[in-house]
Amino acid sequence: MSVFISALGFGVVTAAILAISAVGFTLQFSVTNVFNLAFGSVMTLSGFVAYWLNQVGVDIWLAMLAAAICGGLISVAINELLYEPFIRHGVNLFGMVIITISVGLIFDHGLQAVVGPSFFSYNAPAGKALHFADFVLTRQELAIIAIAAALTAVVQGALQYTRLGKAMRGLAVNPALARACGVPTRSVIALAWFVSGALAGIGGVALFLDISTFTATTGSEFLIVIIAAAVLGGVGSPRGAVLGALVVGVVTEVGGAYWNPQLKDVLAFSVMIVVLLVRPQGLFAQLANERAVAR
Amino acid sequence: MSTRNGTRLLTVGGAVVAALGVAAWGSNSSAGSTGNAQSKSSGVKAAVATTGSVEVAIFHAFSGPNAAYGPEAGAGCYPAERLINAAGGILGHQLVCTPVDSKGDPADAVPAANRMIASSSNLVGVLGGGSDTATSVVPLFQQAKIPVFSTTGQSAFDKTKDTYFWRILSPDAAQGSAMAAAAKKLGFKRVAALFGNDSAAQGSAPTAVSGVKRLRLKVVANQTLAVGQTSYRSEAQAMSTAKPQAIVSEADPQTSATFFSELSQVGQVPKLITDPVSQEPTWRKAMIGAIGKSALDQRDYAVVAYSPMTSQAYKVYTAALLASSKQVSKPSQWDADLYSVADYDSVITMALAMDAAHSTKPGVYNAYITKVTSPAHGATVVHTYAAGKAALAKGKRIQYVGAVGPLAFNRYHNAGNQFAIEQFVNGNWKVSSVLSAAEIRAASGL
Amino acid sequence: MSAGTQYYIATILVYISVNAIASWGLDLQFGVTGVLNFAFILFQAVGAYTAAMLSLGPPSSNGGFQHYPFGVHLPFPVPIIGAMLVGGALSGIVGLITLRRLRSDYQAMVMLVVSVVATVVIESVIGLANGSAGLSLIPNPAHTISGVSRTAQSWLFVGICWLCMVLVGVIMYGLVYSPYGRVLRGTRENEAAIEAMGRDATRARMQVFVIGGAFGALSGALLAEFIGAWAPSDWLYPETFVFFTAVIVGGRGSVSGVAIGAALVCVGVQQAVQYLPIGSDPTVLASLEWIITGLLTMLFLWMRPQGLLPERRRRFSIPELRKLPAVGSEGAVELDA
Amino acid sequence: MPDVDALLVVEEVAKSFGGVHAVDGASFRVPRGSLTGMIGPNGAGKSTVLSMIAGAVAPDRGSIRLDGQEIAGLPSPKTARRGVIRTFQNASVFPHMTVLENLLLGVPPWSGETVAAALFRRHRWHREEAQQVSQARNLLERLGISGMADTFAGQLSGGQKRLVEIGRAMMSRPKLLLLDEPMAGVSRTLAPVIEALIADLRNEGMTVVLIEHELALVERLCSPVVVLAQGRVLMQGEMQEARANPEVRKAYLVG
Repeated sequence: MSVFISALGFGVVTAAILAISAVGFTLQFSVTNVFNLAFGSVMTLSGFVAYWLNQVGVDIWLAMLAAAICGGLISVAINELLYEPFIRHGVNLFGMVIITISVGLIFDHGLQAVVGPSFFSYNAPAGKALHFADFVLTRQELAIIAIAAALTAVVQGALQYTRLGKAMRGLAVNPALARACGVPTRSVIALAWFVSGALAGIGGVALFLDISTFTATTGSEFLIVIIAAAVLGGVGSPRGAVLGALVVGVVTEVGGAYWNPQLKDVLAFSVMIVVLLVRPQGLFAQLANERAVAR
Repeated sequence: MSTRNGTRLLTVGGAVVAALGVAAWGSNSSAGSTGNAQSKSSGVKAAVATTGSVEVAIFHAFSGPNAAYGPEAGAGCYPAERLINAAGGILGHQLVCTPVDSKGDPADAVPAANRMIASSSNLVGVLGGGSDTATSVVPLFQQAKIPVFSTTGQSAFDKTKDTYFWRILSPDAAQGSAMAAAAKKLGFKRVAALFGNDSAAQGSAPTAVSGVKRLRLKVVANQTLAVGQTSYRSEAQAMSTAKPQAIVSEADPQTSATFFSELSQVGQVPKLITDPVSQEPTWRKAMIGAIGKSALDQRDYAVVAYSPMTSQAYKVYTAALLASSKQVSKPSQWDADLYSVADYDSVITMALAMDAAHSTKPGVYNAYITKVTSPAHGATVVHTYAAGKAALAKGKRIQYVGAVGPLAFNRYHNAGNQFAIEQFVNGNWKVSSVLSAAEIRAASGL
Repeated sequence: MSAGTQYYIATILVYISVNAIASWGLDLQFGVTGVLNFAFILFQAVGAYTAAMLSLGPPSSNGGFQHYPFGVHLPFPVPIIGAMLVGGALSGIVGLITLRRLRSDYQAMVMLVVSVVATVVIESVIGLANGSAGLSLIPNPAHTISGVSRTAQSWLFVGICWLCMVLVGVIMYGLVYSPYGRVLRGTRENEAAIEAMGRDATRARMQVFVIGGAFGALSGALLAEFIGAWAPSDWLYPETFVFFTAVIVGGRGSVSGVAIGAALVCVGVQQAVQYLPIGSDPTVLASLEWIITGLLTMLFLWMRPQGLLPERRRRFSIPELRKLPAVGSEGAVELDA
Repeated sequence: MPDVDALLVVEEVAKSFGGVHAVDGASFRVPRGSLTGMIGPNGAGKSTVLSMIAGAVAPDRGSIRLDGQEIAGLPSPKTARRGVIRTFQNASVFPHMTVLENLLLGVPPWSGETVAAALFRRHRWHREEAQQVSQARNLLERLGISGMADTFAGQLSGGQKRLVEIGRAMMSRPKLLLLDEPMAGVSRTLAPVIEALIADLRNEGMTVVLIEHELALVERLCSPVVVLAQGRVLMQGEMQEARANPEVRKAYLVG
């Protein structure tokens, strides 16, 4: 039992990091319909901004805030300077997926050319481990869980209850109608990119704190797991992304505790594929349902 | 094709060239700004090397997951280059070290090796082929008749028939046995094994585990880590529950750091019995980030090739290394790195063999490598290139005893080494005890 | 010409043919039929491993330093044919799981995940294919021919590769420039419409999945036999993207274009970067390769989305009709959208 | 009208999407050789009925019989092979293929479309294809767009695309042709051309089902008409009867 409980605790930590990032990924996708595979690079880049600040003595949580702003700005810039022009140029959705991969590669390797292929870590002690029955978590991990819970609640609440959130949802379901109803499309889309990038920034710093060392490609490597969580929940549904993150996080850690830990990611990915086969739209997808992405 | 199409093609072609140009410019400025370009002095490739120079290639991964291999070998090659040229070069030729990126995978390494062989007419030797690529590239150097000094630990080369293959350090299997012997010698009863699933770590894992069992110590946990995962919490929890006194371990920097940072969160990090990887600066940097410097230095026992780091050859090497800051970024980080030291000895050995053979032709001097390293009656023992060159000039037979110690190549061109347990004390690695051949035999059963 | 130069040229030629074969496999799936197969590199890997095990001796041979389930030491060309069969079959299984039920964007993501999963499994389960150390000492069929020089053997292997390339090229021409190819392109262009005309789009995708997978496996088999080793670091998932770039640069759906694209992108960029006069930090060069690959993709999608040699427009000439004056169509004056 | 020779018999078909009954037990018959109009207010379920007949949407219940054979629930390609060919509300062509190739894809699936035939029986399908190409050219001539045979279909105007789409359907010599608002997105100059084409098809004896908004057009072309409202068939009969029917008037006013 104790193995299960502690694994569950670890699963929640992983899920928290996943949830922050997966909500960012899926929110932006639902509003703009761009499957942004450069998301992991935004995480890395913001994570490095936090690293540089941390190096000159800025507290890591403050650096995380800076990373959020930075991630948001990078994200908006990518959209305005690259994606939007390409969409206007008539590149279809498949083409856009390939463009986002290109952007991710350029970012990752550009960064690598600057920082080298070396390892980096934040200067931030994890704090003493706290024991709650069989749960063992550090202060840092508790903080990450709290941040994740707060952020996902805020995003969900904003989508549900604010005018801007409603405009965003409207844009996600039916762009033409939303535009006709006077939704300021351009600024809402820009906001979606900003929020998505900010979440990428926070998720990136949280990830790097958690794994303690990182390189110029760590974010992109983690992206696959984020996508698994988002797809599992039903791409386009922030609530689904949280649920997907929980499933992936808990399945990997609990599965790893009882089965071959080397294959725990395989377990999570298999769950994702099986769920998709049974429920092709994902676990939790009202928004996604409405817009099957075809050519 | 119509003219119009032709023009379009030209436009696109021009654009591609422009893109390449932009990219080149971008990378140029970035390389300049970081200031850690590998070697400004050695120029690009053989094409730029001065006529009359001979070239030793550093054929290792400079990118990808094993990107530390390249700079590590460079830290051996450049000091050797400096000392050899300071002694007037080899038979009047200057020696040049040239980095070539193998990228750490066979499919990229093979064309890179072939391009290197084809494009440099004065290539006389190769440092390279780590565990990631040795089996695919060593045959190419064999065909090209170019001596290759490899740091691979694969047992595939234990009884190789490749006459141009040379290996100074013991294979991974011996390393594993030595780690088991160290656990016994240090008096641990409850031992855990923790190895990455990468090729380098998997070379020593089986013999380490079997050695611990053979020495009748209790294996309380035997874990293999899938490298590059974002967390190993479950594994760390299981390790903590098993309560080992010591963990026998080899894994890459990132994997080790992630695991041990998580282990330190759930419980105590026990003593560590590690391999030469733990003397690499990248590993130390990552692990210090994970569990802190003092914790690491208190716990870590590195089982490495026994080299009297107080020896004359070693002192000459470190002095040359520290003077090579132009080619080697932060040279002091490598001064105890066993692979760097072995690569230094490799280059000096090649140079002395050329002198002994009176030829820089790889096909000729290869046969002289054993002649300048093996102990022989009446041979002058030398510890530096300059001394060896002088002795050879006087027509004497020499035995080069390098920074790693004597290089006793067997008929399979494997030298093998003694092992020692080292600890990091006051900013330096110190030998705490030497493992005897009998102790290692007890672990390996051979 | 020195032996070294000959080996180098032979290597380049082998890599061109191998990459052309692989890029054609992806082109059939992505360029012609419109399937985003982000797991393509996996099928090259499957072919390489299969060919390796079919041509290696039993695991205990060579001192037993590597682990794999079996080695049967079959003569050329059995390992290559076996690789194609296994690659095609596995491709079919993956296709069955993903193509039938999933939305096209989910398909792409699931493929990406499948590629990652495969790498993790191969690295973790050492007994499958010797973990991350990979398989080595894979015999090169040309080296078994005695009585000729090593250079001659190299050229012989180049010949084998180019023969395979020509065969695959002929098959590609046959498939793409035929009524069958028309159905594939229809599937790419408009799935609902092609199904309304009585063609089964899912079946078409399945077929190209199997055929493309077999081509990918063939390329892997040849590559593994040439380099004598095959490891997970050879087929990390971003490598698939290089083939996508080759197809986009060459011209989606264009058989000759994609061959040119493969030569330029998969071989040319890598080689060219090594000769760039920009200092010699190899890490920067490796990064540069990826940056150029990414830039090329974006550049082409922006400036020339149809690629260097665009997909050929099929014209059906009828001699008598050519003489008729062009019929001015009333539609030409139409103003609607 | 139980006595007429019905090519298509639709009985009690129903389909709901997420709890909304798009079609709720519709029954009607399409007499052989007729041009049956299908009208009804927006959201009446006309396109859903058409999609069910064409196999693109599987009905929740009910039966669809073509020549006495059940086709309900057959997937789209199989339905098409039985001779039921449809067009789409948005003219649906293969944009990066030439007009001629678009027409060639109208030919029912034939021997040249298998992997084996593509590779090994080139001679045979070359000959067959030549015949089909000449048929397609004749058809283009008739449609008045023969000059555009080698143009990419994606470059055509909306009306021309519609011509190509109908032409593609004609190439297949369907038993039953389903036209979903063929006038949508067509300019005023081309509308009469398409109307004349549809009239010709009827006169040649093809069985056609036509969904159309403009009642005047339906009146000129169709007999009988089927009136749908809220997923049910209000009536089937002649257009005059429909105009006189109070229920139909009410439905249109409500709609």
